[in-house]
Amino acid sequence: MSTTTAGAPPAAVPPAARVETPFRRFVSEFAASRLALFGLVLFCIIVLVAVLAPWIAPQNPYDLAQLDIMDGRLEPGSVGGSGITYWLGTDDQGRDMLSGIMYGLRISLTVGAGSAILACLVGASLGMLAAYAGGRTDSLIMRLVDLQLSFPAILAALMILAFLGKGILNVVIALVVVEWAYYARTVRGSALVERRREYIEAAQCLALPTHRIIFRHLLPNCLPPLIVVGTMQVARAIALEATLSFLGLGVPITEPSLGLLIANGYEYMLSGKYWISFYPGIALLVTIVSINLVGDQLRDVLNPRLKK
Amino acid sequence: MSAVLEAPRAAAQGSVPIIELRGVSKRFSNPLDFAGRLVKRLGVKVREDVVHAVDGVDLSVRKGEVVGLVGESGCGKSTLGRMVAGIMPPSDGQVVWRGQDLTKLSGADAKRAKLRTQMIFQDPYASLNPRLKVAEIVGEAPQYHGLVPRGGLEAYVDDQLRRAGLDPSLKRRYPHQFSGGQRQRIGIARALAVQPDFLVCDEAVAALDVSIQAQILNLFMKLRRELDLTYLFISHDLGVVEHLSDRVVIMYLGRVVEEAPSEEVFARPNHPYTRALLAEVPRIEARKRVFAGVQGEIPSPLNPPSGCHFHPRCPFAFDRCRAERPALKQVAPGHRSACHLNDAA
Amino acid sequence: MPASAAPGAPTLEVRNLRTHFLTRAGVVKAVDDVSFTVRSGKVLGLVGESGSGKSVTGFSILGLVDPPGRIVGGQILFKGQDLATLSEEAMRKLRGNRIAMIFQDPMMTLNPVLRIDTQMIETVLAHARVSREEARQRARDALGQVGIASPDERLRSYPHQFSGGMRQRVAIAIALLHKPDVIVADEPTTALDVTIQGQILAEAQKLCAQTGTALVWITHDLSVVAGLADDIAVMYAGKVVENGPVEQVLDAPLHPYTLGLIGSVPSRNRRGEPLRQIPGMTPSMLNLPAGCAFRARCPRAEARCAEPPPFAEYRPGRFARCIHPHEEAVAA
Amino acid sequence: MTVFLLRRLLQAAGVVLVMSLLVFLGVYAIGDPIEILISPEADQIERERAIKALGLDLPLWQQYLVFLGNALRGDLGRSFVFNEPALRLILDRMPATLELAIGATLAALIIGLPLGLYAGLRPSSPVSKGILAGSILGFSLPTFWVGLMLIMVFAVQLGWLPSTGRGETVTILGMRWSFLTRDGLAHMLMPALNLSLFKISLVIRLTRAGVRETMLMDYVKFARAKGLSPARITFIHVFKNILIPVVTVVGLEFGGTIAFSVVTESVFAWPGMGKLIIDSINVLDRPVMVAYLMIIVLMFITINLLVDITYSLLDPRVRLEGKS
Amino acid sequence: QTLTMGVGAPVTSIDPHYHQLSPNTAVAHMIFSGLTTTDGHARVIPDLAESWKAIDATTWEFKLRPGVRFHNGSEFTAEDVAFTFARVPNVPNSPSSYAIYTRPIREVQVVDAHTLRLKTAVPYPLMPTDLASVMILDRETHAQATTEGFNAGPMAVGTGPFRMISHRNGDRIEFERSDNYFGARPAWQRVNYRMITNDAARTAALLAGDVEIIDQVPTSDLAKLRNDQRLALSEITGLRLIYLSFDHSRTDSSPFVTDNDGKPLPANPLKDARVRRALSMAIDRNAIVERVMEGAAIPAGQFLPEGSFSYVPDLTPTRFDTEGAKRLLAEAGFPQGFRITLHGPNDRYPNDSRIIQAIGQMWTRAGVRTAVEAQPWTTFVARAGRQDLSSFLIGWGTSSGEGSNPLRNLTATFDRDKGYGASNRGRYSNPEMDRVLDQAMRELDDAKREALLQQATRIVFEDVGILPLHIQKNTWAMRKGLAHDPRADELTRAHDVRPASAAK
Ligand SMILES: Nc1ncnc2c1ncn2[C@@H]1O[C@H](COP(=O)(O)OP(=O)(O)OP(=O)(O)O)[C@@H](O)[C@H]1O
Ligand SMILES: Nc1ncnc2c1ncn2[C@@H]1O[C@H](COP(=O)(O)OP(=O)(O)OP(=O)(O)O)[C@@H](O)[C@H]1O
Ligand SMILES: [Mg+2]
Ligand SMILES: [Mg+2]
Repeated sequence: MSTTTAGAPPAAVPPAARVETPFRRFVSEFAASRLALFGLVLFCIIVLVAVLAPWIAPQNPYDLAQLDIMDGRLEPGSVGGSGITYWLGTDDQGRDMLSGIMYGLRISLTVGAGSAILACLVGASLGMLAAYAGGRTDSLIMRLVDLQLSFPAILAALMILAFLGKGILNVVIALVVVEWAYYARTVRGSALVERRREYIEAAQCLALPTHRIIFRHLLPNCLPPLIVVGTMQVARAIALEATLSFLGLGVPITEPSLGLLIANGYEYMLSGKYWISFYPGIALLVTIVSINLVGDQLRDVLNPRLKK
Repeated sequence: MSAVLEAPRAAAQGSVPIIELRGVSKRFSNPLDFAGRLVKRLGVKVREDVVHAVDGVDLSVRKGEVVGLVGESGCGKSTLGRMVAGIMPPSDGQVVWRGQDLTKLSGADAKRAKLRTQMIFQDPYASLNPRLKVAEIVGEAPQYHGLVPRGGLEAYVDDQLRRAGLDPSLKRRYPHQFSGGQRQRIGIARALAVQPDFLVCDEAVAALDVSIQAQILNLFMKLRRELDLTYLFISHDLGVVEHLSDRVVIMYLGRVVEEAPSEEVFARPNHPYTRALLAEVPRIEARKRVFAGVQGEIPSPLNPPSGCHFHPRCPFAFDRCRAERPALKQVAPGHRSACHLNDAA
Repeated sequence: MPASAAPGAPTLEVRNLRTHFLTRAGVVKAVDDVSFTVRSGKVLGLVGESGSGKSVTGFSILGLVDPPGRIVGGQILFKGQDLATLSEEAMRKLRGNRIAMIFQDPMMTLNPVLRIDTQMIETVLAHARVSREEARQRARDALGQVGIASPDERLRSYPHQFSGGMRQRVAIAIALLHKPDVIVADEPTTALDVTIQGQILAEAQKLCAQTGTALVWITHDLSVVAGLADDIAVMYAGKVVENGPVEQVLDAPLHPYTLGLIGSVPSRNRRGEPLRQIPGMTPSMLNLPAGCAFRARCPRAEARCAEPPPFAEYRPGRFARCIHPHEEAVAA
Repeated sequence: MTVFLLRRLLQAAGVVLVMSLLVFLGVYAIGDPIEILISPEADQIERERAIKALGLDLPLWQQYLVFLGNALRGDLGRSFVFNEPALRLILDRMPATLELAIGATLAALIIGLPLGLYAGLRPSSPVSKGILAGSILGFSLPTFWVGLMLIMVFAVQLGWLPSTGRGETVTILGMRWSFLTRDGLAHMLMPALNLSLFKISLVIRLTRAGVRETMLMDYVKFARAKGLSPARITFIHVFKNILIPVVTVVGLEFGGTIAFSVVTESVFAWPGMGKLIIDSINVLDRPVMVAYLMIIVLMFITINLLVDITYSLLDPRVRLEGKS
Repeated sequence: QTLTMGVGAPVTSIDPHYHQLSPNTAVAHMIFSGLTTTDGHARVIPDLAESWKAIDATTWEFKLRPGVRFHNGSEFTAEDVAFTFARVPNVPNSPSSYAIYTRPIREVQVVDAHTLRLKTAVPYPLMPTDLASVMILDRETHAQATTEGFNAGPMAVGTGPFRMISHRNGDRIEFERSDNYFGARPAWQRVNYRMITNDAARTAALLAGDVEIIDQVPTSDLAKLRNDQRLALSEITGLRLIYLSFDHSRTDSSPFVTDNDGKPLPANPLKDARVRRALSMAIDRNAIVERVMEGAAIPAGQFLPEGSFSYVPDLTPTRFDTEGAKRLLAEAGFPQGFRITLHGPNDRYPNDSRIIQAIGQMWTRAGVRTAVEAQPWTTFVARAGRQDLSSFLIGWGTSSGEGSNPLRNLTATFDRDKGYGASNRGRYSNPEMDRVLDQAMRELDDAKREALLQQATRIVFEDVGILPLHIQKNTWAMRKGLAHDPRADELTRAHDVRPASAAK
């Protein structure tokens, strides 16, 4: 036994074929659900369609000069005055629904992602600040969060939009205002937990400066719940924007989002011109479902509690 | 073999304390908010919750010494360790590092003092940042503090890993790919990388299996010899402490109740709590013994008993114990104990 | 008193138990050929390192292995009846009644939202046709039995109002409600402080002696086993590698792993001297090498060790799974 | 408990004050009610008279102080449009919204809990996967669109249910409720279902997640080790634990439901508070808007308080004195 | 015997003098009566007054109908009229009071129980027209009446064909036939008057059979409802003109008009009548009427439809001519056109936001690159009223059915003291027109007055002071078996509905 007293030999390497990064592990766990993978693929296609809309859409539905009301409310598959075929029909302005949906996706996704990113930035910073500063700062921020969370999003957004007026930017602002609190609460929650972890103490012990501890050690470990909240909030923001547009406060009518397309077509529902709101509705549904599918799986994969 | 051991201890006798705690206390409180104060003003009984995690502790550790800190859960061992390591300021008292008050040191000096004291943590899972590679975990601080020349970091990290008994080829991996023992070695390499001379080991082996525990304990001893390190070794495992320490400090509910050289404590425990503790420790040598158990529960630090904290569980308690806090008094050379029985005798 | 001298048939006999987990990554042979016997009033200490399969063995006895785990072989003979073949309903009737279990973490074993009395009375009513009042009376008695003062008041409390030690005692009281023949205790003192551990061990000892319950005490702490158990079974990588009376195994183990384990206990070493350590790490349960799983860390290892060693009785009452067993006294 | 209540009271007062200011400013900024309210035939003199009559000629801060002073006396102003106390108008409409929201919440619990329980207990069965997929759908469908589809199918195509409006009512405690009459219930069915769609999904997911997490807990295993029947484990040990998050979230969501009924009420022409507020926004009936928002805020504070108290009743670990 | 109606606009008050709003007026017509009233084509006809005449330039005499009783049995006399006129200006908090109709009256002389003389300061030819809006209350019953009293029911006592039984604010009002009514007996014993503001919901309610008649049929549903065998429609050309208003207030650059590079223009092109005419020519009104309004409107060239008092027969809608518009623009100095933002509400008039988009398309084709911005009425109308906009769509309903009303309100020069131009949001001003209008307003002779009003109208529209688009048609849909007399003034009243078999 005396051989071992010379100090432990270098510990054996655990058998692992390739270096497993947290990212790779995450990818493989995510891919475990076929439904989620399907959602992801679907979402990617949707994003692609939205991004490429100006190149692949048959018409620019936002250019009034390209529309002709004489082509209004044509059935799917009709051929319009200028000879183009409206595969999904047209709305009351003679707007090609297919193009309208592609561009509408652009708006909806921009609004959803834009508001989610901005809200995340604002919320995460405030949440981090609350968790790290503690005391009065913390309680002030958290009271603000409570206030925001207890106030119904839809009402708050209605008020803000009534105040700011229409426009994509204003919708984004309104959504940021109603959503930041979710991020703040999430980040604060996980930061408070992570903060007490020993690796943070170790970093303090190594005399690393506070900002480095926050941004290099604390923040990355608070990200998973944030990502989950983020995806869910993108879906929520898209739905909320649609509802706001439906209630008449949202994006401008000449640049309709999916929600506004639905709202426009809503009036034609009873008269049998279903396509004006049905197809955008389906597009909206598929988008939100795909995001939620992805978010759902993220929640499972990133939730440490379900892991043993 | 024992010669290896005696040398540093001899050196330890005369030298100045590397760290000294003077009447150090730590209180955690949750101050009443406005509503609370208002209600209190109205005469309703509300109490501010104050935890006296550490209550007036004096302790000095000399260079090259291994001091074992023993006590039951929640008695304030970790808190004390954190204050020694400089990551938590004391509420009262002074932490003196090589003759300088840590709290009064200025930026650069404070940083240097902080770096010279490092901590090894209990939980090998929580003490490593899961999002950094091993090389980053070990190399971050030396690089940040400029302890290694530019370009020399790779080799430096390799050295640290090798010294902690890890294969440097593993440094591109993430913590979750290691076993508990290996992680503990990473933690040790991280601490050693900033060239400390004092290590606070907070339950550093408690989470490990016996066979792995032996490996890590051996590593500690090896490093002590090689790097002339001083240790504050916190543990609730008396066996480990007995094996490793030169001096043992026993805490109960935030206070030091006994302090003596290792052999002395195990041979002639003075404080009733120490005696109970020693009696309860299962020993592999003691076969089919009859357990008895110290009576009573460990009191809450929120609401500690008056006088001597141990009196509700002490079979020898008398009136004075309930009223007066016993002071830590010398009962033999180098052996101090806080018990009124010593006065009575 | 040697175990073989105990009168009567063993209360519980585990024979070649195999419990495997069919995970996506592969088959985890968490328990792979485990055998031991416990007699009435005796304590068997089941020791081993983390992940060696101790808990799974315990759960297998109670039929509580969750999918993807499954008992794939062997027998669990409880008073001659094979539990492994019993229906779920029949098993449920035994659980908490004839066979009880105590868990490691007292903070987690009691349902936080139910009062102690609810949790105790439901256990009584699950197996006995008695009135609620009588059930409460039994619960009260059980609490008194484990040394809890003012049981009436305590019955109306919620678990969070108890300290860890108290909760563990409540758990023991629940296990005792039907005076079971076997109690499987899965590291019940690991999470507790030394002085409180002493209290629990004292309780356990007393009860075993009084009621004649056979006790399977799972732990990784050899010192606890030394003080408490009559027999000891040492597990390594899902297998029992050594089995026998406590004194003999601890004084002169047959298996090199047992030897290494005892050697690495600090108090078995000279103060200040390096500890004897077992080199290397515990192997992953996912891809265990064929043959002796310990051979990579074994000082006695040789080519023959690549063959699976038999679990054989090398001395009377002492079994080991090693092809070159020899008693090696542990230096003090 | 006293501290807790007092703290809540203080917080509530603060919140109400801040909200009143925000709401007042916000509502003020939206537009000029005179333009909307006044008859187009009115000439300039008549306009000036109306501005004065409605107190809109005062500077904003004075208007706010007047409002605050009246509010302290329980008077939230008179509706410009109806010339009735705004508070009375809203309270008059409240039962309609309340019964809708309660109906939706009950529906969510009655439908969501069993489904979630099943999905949580058998996570890998195809039915559970179907339930989960369905819940995603419930999350994703825009309320207004579903509402219209419901009307199309059940009222117009099938003619089973009345399309819109509130049916017969019965007066209890001076308030009109429709859930006690057959006709009233028939009218309520679709809007309540529409409103509950999102909540059903929410309850399913909460329950499922809760069950899955709880089933992994040691105490469930311990309960099994005690030999309890699966039914008792599920319905006592697991259920009581998942009830805590479910009650909390559903309770907190209740406020959201009341707010979200704005959409449902306008689709189903349900004469509740939500429709009142939308109509009031359309005519800039400031007193009603402000009063509505104040009432909503108060309602939220109350709901939060009730949720906290319920929470502490359900979860013995929570003491209300506990620090926030 | 019971009629269930679904109306699109909420009734806000039962008090007939509180808030002037057409749904309120409709309900007031069912409960109360005025001295005069209007028929379906907005012509003034007798109601509580049997006849009236101007006995001198500043005195009107009204002969009241005898034997009329209020719902509660109390008798109707001239005192009640005097009482009513006294109450009208004094309704507390009224945001939009009826005082504008009684203000010209200097003095009320009760000659006898059924004769009344009204003195005015200046000749006031519109007196009988204006009084159609003032509902007469009972002096005994209503002495202490408050708006809440009306809403709650006890005060809702009038001389009209129906008594109010219950009122659920924002939801429904229930009526019962009054046996005291002096006019033709309504066909319905009970009326359930439900407010369903959402268009689709209202149509759905009719389709589902929950209501028997609805008003404000959404244009999108017209085609379907017309083809539905179970349903019948009634329709009439209304009195609401939808028009575009231009910024006349600025001579320098107007906020939403820029050159093609987006830079402000030095002068406001909208001040140039040629530009305005060009913009008018660029609009295909028939396309809007057919495609956007789905036939529920007629193209307009002036305020009122044919057959109205002061209609100008030869003032036809501007002919659609894109090329002509381009030529005119070039003539005005804009051969390349310019850029403009057209504003409009999105929740006020049928298809309002669709119309402005369609106009946007048309103007853009004529070389004026047009952006379109639709806003909720609340925000929009405030901006329009502040002269924040350059061009916007808005509407005007001439409930009185004669031309002086829009001329005074929309196109007369803004003048606080005269009370003219109150709704002239573009601040159009034409002294010539003002002069003719003043003359007309003092002319008691109907024929002469009509000629003057026609002259003023011609001036406005030849100058394109405002740009008329179309006049809406009012439509009602009902189950087969009902007949409805449609009203040009958009009011939906139960006594206009009867079983189809019953003779009028
Ligand atoms: N940040 C904190 N806030 C409030 N109380 C604290 C905090 N840290 C520690 N305490 C309290 O101080 C007391 C001492 O804690 P400490 O962690 O030092 O004990 P310990 O002896 O290390 O226990 P263990 O053996 O369980 O690690 C405990 O009662 C603990 O609850
Ligand atoms: N649900 C499961 N799925 C897959 N593998 C499992 C599962 N449960 C246990 N195992 C594996 O079975 C082996 C034995 O586990 P077990 O819990 O019995 O160990 P133990 O000896 O009780 O360890 P400890 O001392 O840590 O409690 C481990 O390797 C573990 O990874
Ligand atoms: Mg500790
Ligand atoms: Mg275990």
